[in-house]
Amino acid sequence: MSALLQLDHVGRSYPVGGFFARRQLQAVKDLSFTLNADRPEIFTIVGESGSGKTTTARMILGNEVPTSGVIRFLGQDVAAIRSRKDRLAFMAKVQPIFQNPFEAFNPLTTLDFYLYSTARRFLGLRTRAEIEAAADKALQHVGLSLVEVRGRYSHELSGGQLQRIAVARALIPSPKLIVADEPVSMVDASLRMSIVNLFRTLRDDLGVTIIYITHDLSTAYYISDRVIIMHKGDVIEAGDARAVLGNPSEDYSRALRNAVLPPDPVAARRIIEARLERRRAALTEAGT
Amino acid sequence: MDGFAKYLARRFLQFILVIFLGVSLAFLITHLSPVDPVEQSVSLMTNFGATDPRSVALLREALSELYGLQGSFFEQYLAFWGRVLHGDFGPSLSSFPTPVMSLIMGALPWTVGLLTLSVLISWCLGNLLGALAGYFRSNLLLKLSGAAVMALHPVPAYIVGLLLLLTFGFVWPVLPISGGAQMNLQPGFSLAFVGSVIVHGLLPALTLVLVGIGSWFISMRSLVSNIVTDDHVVYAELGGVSSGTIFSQYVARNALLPQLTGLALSLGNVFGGAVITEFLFNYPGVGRLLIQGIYSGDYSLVLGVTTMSIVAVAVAVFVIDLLYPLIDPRVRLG
Amino acid sequence: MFSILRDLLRFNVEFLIGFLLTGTIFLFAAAHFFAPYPDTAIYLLPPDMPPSAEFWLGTTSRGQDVFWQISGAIWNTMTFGLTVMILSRIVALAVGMVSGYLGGKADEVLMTINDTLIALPNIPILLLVYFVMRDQMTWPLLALTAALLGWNYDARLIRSVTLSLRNREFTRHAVFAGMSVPQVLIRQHLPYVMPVVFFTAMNNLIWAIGLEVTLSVLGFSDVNRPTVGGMIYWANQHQAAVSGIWWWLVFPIVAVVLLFLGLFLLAISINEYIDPRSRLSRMGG
Amino acid sequence: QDFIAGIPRNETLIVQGPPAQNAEWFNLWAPGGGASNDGLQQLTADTFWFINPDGTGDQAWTNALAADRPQYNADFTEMTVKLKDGIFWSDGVPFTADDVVYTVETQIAHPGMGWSAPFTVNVDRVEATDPHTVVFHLKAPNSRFHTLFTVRWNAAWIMPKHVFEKVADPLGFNNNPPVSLSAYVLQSYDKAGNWAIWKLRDDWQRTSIGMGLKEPPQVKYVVYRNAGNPDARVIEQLNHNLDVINDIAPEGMFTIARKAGDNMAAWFPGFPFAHPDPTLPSVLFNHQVKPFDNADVRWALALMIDIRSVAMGAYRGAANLAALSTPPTGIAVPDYYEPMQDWLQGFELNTGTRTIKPYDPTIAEQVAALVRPQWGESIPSDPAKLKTMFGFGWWKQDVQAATELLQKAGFTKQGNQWMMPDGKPFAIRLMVEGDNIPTLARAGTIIAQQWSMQGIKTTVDVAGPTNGQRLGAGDFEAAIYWSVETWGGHPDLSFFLDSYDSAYIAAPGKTQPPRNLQRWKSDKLDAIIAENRKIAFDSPKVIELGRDYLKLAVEEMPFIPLMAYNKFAPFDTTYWTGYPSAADPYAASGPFWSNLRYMIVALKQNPNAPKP
Amino acid sequence: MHATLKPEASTSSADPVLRVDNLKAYYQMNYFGVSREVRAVDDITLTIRRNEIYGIAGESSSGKSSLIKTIAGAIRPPLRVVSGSVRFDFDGRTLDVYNDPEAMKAARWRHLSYVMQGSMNVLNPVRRVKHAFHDFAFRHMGLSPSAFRARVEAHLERIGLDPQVLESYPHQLSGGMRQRLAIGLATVCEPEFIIADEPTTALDVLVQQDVLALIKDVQMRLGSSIIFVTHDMTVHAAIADRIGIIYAGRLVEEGPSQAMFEQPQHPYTAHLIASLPRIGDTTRRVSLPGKPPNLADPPSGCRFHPRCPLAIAKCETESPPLVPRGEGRVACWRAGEVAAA
Ligand SMILES: Nc1ncnc2c1ncn2[C@@H]1O[C@H](COP(=O)(O)OP(=O)(O)OP(=O)(O)O)[C@@H](O)[C@H]1O
Ligand SMILES: Nc1ncnc2c1ncn2[C@@H]1O[C@H](COP(=O)(O)OP(=O)(O)OP(=O)(O)O)[C@@H](O)[C@H]1O
Ligand SMILES: [Mg+2]
Ligand SMILES: [Mg+2]
Ligand code: NI
Repeated sequence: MSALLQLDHVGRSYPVGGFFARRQLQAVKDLSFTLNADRPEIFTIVGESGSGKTTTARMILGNEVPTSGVIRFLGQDVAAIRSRKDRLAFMAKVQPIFQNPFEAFNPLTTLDFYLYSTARRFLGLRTRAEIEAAADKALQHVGLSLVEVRGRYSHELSGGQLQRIAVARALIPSPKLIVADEPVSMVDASLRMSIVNLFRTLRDDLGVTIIYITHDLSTAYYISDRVIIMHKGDVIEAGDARAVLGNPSEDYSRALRNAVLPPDPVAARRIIEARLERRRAALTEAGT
Repeated sequence: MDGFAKYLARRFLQFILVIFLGVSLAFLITHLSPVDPVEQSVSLMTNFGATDPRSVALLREALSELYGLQGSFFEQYLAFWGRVLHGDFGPSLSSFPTPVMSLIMGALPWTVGLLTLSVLISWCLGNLLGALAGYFRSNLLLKLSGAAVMALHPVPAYIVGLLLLLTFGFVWPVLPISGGAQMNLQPGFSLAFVGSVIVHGLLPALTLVLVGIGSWFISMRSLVSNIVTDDHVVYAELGGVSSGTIFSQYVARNALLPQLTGLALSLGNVFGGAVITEFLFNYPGVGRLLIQGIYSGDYSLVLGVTTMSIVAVAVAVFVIDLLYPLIDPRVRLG
Repeated sequence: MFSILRDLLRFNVEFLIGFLLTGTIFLFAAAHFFAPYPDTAIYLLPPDMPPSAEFWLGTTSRGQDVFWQISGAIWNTMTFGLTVMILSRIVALAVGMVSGYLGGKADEVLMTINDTLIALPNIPILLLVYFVMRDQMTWPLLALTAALLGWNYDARLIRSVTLSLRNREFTRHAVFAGMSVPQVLIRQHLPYVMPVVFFTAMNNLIWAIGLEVTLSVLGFSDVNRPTVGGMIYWANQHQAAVSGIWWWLVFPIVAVVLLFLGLFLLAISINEYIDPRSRLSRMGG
Repeated sequence: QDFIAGIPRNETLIVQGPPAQNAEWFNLWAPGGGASNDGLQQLTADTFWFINPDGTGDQAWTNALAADRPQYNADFTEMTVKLKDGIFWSDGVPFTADDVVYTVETQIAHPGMGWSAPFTVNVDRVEATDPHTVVFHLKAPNSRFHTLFTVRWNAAWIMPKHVFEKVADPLGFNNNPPVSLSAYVLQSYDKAGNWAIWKLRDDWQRTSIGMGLKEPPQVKYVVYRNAGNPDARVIEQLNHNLDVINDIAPEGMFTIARKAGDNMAAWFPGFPFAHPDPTLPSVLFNHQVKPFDNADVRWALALMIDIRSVAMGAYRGAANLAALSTPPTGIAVPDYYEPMQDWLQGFELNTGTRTIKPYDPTIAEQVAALVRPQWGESIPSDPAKLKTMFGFGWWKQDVQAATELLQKAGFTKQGNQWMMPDGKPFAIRLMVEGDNIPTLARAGTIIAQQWSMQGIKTTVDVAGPTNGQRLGAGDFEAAIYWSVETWGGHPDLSFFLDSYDSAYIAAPGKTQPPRNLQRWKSDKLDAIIAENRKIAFDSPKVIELGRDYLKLAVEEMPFIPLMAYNKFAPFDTTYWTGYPSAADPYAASGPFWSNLRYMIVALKQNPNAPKP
Repeated sequence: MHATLKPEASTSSADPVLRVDNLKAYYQMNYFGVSREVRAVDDITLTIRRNEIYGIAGESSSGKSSLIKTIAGAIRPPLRVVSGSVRFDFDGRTLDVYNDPEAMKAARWRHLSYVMQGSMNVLNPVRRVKHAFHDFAFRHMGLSPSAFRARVEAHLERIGLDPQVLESYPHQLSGGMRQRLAIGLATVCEPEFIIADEPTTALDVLVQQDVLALIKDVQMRLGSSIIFVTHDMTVHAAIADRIGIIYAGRLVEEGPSQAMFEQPQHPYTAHLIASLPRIGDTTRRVSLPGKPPNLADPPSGCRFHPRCPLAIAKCETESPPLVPRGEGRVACWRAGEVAAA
């Protein structure tokens, strides 16, 4: 069994604080996991805000260098990739999907430019026809076609379409790994499903491994194979997604799990009321 | 080493580097100057008199020894740094043997007084007007004053000064047009002297204010018109916060922060003097000293003034970089 | 290109006024190519004539027609100012964007150079350079020197804009789309930086013209080339201010002011046009 | 508020001074500039003799510290000076021959002091034979040695022995406050160099100038003030804050004349107002640069000039034109200009194809005709009077003759462009100073235009502060400047001529000692110089040799003399009257001229002055 | 004045506090000859009762924020009210938002407060938090500075914030804290009406839960009416009494939340509810086909018809009116057939 991606005791700290009081913030502490090259999967990272999810993603993408530990992609230390040529080779294999589809595309650049640029740079295509063919093929995977996209700007399309174009673009170099950092948090519920469903097809039909980062436990449960739950830089629970999310064992995971509102007024209301009760109780206690 | 100390050390190193590069560049340029201070002195001393060529040759020799101008360019460069580190720029060549430092120190209070004041006034006025004009966009009075400032902005300092000089010296002669204080007054903190300094400073200061106000105005107005669309301003308006408070605390205060950097730079530049204005009003400041130095090929003097100015600006940039996090709560050091 | 111009002219009063002002000044300046007298010629006309039907803007004490003098002077001053402006904008853009985008060592080196230039006092350095170069100091060379001194503060502004763009998602996306650094800078960041460039350009232009005047007033200029500063220089040599030859000084300044106002109006309206926010509104959604 | 704190205006003369760079420096004998032109040498220093540059004959000569004229031995190796008795330094110490000996010996011992070099070159030994007699033993015969102590503008001033002998390093001593040997003494000064105030000594009778006065001087205070740029100077005089202006542009002068009305005096009461200094602005050619080594080319360039436009453009017509190579002022008029008119009119120039008589004696009338529309009746019609105002004559513009001369020199004309014999276009860079001497810059632009119109592309090159150095180093082709200065009040031309000796000409690129800036080399000239050195200063032969030189200069045209250096120096008469003028040239009037002291002690309070 | 705490109000008071009638608010833009009109609020009529939480849902860009801004009187060009009215009923006096600017200004924060979308950024970045409270609330409370401070601190404590935060700068606080502060700021004057735009979006689940509890708590204690917007249906489920569904600038359905979740009347609502995943259920959810309508050029007839599985010919041409149905109202030609589909 060969490892596609291996995180080995990876940590990252930042100097933070104001002018005089500076300290180190441990954004990610000692994170280890391995993704198997032979078995594509959707690997989910969940956790509250500030738990180090984005930092992890950035390190995997090589945008950030771990302060401790190593990240190996197909055996190669990601932090050691420096030359432009190596970077390009790496990027051809590992592609990101960003959080906000409206932010991910420059509103003043036509969308097809991103597709063409990717095709030209990573596939080494030269002629216009080849490039367009590659772009169209990728768009077909996400249920779009080049005709719909050519010459258009980001504001002319819906968030879901944009996010799908982003995925299509990432697919052009036939990557092994896609890192999606909160790809659905900015889109509304119905768009959310179309993107999540797309990930599933990618895994099943194209054999792409996806690291899916989110704090939406419901979608995580809906599509992931494996999950890790992060809290303040630490992994507090990891394992099969259905098992972990369906029946969390740690306190924090349970709290997280219980905070998820069900789409049912009675149940949802109960959760909020319980929370309210606890608040009131805490308040009275503090008052006495 | 802890983060802040590291940052400070790096920043300080950069600060030293800036001074080193700037002063070296100034040294290079001044020493390329075609004016030879020895020749300048020779011609001053032999002008208008009967001159025997043999004695001119003798004089030239004697002077170049006196001025200490022998040695290669590089030796002079090293010697220069050696002196500068002791706060000494050597003797002035055109005012031999008075030390350059004492010439600068004589001129500095004038310039610093005049410029600091006028920079502050034009900064305050320009920013106030600019902020008002940016916030109350439809106010007619502000529109008019904005137009006046805009029309004044491109007028060169020399012309503004000349106009003031003609107006208050000639057409309606009420203000002194030349010098820093009344003649035969002994400097000191007497009422007469201070009063006289103020009266003599009025026209140069007014020139500098009028010239300086425009760029502050324009940049402030554009900063403000961006800030008024910020969420926190819109929200305050919705909250029924009084427009005075919104203007001062929400709009102007945010817009002023970037302007502070400009102010620091301008204040740093004070040490370079206001060449044209001082020249026009015969003001005994650093700018006039500089022009004299350039005209007489006194590169010790020119270099002295330039070095002071470089250091002052570098210090200003350094200090504002260090202070900014204190002034602007948002800034964190990366 | 043409349609942009048409749109601007039709729908933006500021642009229209600015266009008319600048256009008039430009035509007026260009007219000096067809002047009845060479612009360096002196004493061809009666000196010191006040503005009249024959000499619209009067004549100088050197027997030149102020009208034609200004025409040539504005042309030369404008070319000088615009050259400085454009050159320094290019440097400021290149340094500011590269520095802000690359960060790290490159940023430190560039910003050290930048700070050094900020610290260098302009006027003395220019005077000295003029001194060293003397009559080799042609105006393009002077413009180059001024441009090299005039980009630093603006580069910092541009850098801060680029700095904020660097971490935007679309930048990172562009990188993963395989775009090279120049592509990212030019295609992705330039539109956001342009408003700053336009804005600082006007201040830079004024600064350049002021520099030219300062140097001329102090006697550091090529007297054979009529410029606004040169006119002031010669007016000074003839004590025009106290001799009541006001038209020699006032009209060139009026021309400069009008030129500035025109260009300023153009700049702000073009700015509005190219500003990404308004561009997006126009593109609709 | 008083204009000057604590000093009554009606006892004060306010004079335009330069900005003093080294304002606290009062050591006249060491380099350092300082206040030397702010009254120090003009009012407090003294030496043996003065020559009034505007004077004629014996009146021009004044014995100051010396009781008599210099006495040389037969071969000019010894000069004896008798000193006046009863002169005191302002601190009460008597002035004696020891001061003189000390002055000479100290300077020789300290190279770098102002007159060290000439003393070293000339003086073998100096002795005080009694307290009022000094004998100079010279290293070689020198009939003009006394000129070192003779003031036209300045000269070797006598040092106060009792002050300097206490000082370790006379070169590093600032001499602040200075003791005075003349009638005024320092009262106060501005550290920033904008003003210095001098006060009449209580014991003014115990000075060389005071001894000769019958009444006490009325000017109690002299204020040297830097009154700013020319416009500010005009304004200050109109506001009665500046009595004596050194120099302004003609337009400024006219403005004052127009606005000040009766409160103004000048060298001429009306147009052309200006005072002609004994310096001679000319078009200098660098003889070491081709083709300016060719007299035909130089003559051709001279004949291309229309001097009337030059006079109009540079001076608004108020120029005192000069065809001879000596300034038409003071004694030069009776000694040279008047007697040489016939020769000038008869002078013939060979153009290569013919001979012409280029001299035009009617220039003064022509210029007068040009300015009459503006100045009307104030311009006299008497040709003699006009000649004192506008000069005796000049070369008539003669393009045809210039063409012939250039062709003679091997030049050819292609279209409207002259080509040099080597086939290159003939172009000239004409250097002018620019800011400090605006009138000459103006003359330069006109001459440049005239040459350009004749097919020689000429550009004006403003040298600014580098002017002196470039002239010295020969870094120019042609320039508007002067290489001739004279005593003005004495016919001897050695003042400049001695340095024209070809032995002194520097190699190209090397610095040429002052005066022979054009590097003119001529055997005939060398002969004249050698002859002049042999004869006494006051010998009548001086004039003959002077005329020989002037004729030679016309023939070879080493530089093109244009006019006297005309200075517009208006006086405000609100407080003071009795300024020198063309009608009464009793003293020099330029603020920086050390002769000014004779004007100051002669001024009278204006009875109509505003009461304090 | 409401200087004292109101007693726990009963939920039954049925008199309307807010009446929105035929409100139309468009973005009218004219840039260099390109003029466009975005019909973000198109003919909306609704009422909100005392002590009621009314949730507005709808997809992104459907005009939710625009509607709420228009209700709050917080519009600035290019958004303009084209027709219709917004009226509040405070202290028995009717306040017409667009006809009585003075009264409106006086009522702000005292009777009516507003939590903006993206409330993370509504605090002045260069001033400490306490100043915001002072600027917004001090003049309405009629308290001495120290009493005011005590009141604010007590208020903050009640909503679970350490009073220390008053001395902080906004950037020193986390997103959740700022969101809570914004709610604290909006409730400190105990207004009768609170308008909130996406108060929980971009918060993680735990914080979101907290904030929702807070809103509920405030409403229960003060008896205020709250109108809030979010596209997250589970949030509506948790706190809204009634829900209004906006599609393309129009109100397409309105009703009590319980009923709406159980039996949605409009196909769009039905889809929204059906697409919600829940933990423990991995059955495949379908997403809505097609793309959101362009409000500058909305589809004819029923605006949902291009994406509607039930669309018939009539839907393409005729716009369905909003008519009462069951406990609420709905605008759909095939309203009755939805549940069946
Ligand atoms: N460049 C940086 N400098 C300083 N601190 C940083 C930096 N990047 C991240 N952090 C800090 O590291 C911690 C982890 O941040 P990260 O963005 O990885 O969290 P996250 O799990 O992605 O949160 P969210 O759900 O809000 O996106 C946070 O406390 C954050 O403030
Ligand atoms: N300032 C504006 N100028 C022009 N159009 C605007 C402006 N603001 C919003 N719009 C347009 O109005 C429509 C409604 O926007 P609105 O912000 O009300 O939507 P929303 O439902 O609140 O969306 P979200 O869920 O993203 O907050 C959109 O089509 C949007 O593009
Ligand atoms: Mg994140
Ligand atoms: Mg919204
Ligand atoms: Ni009330």
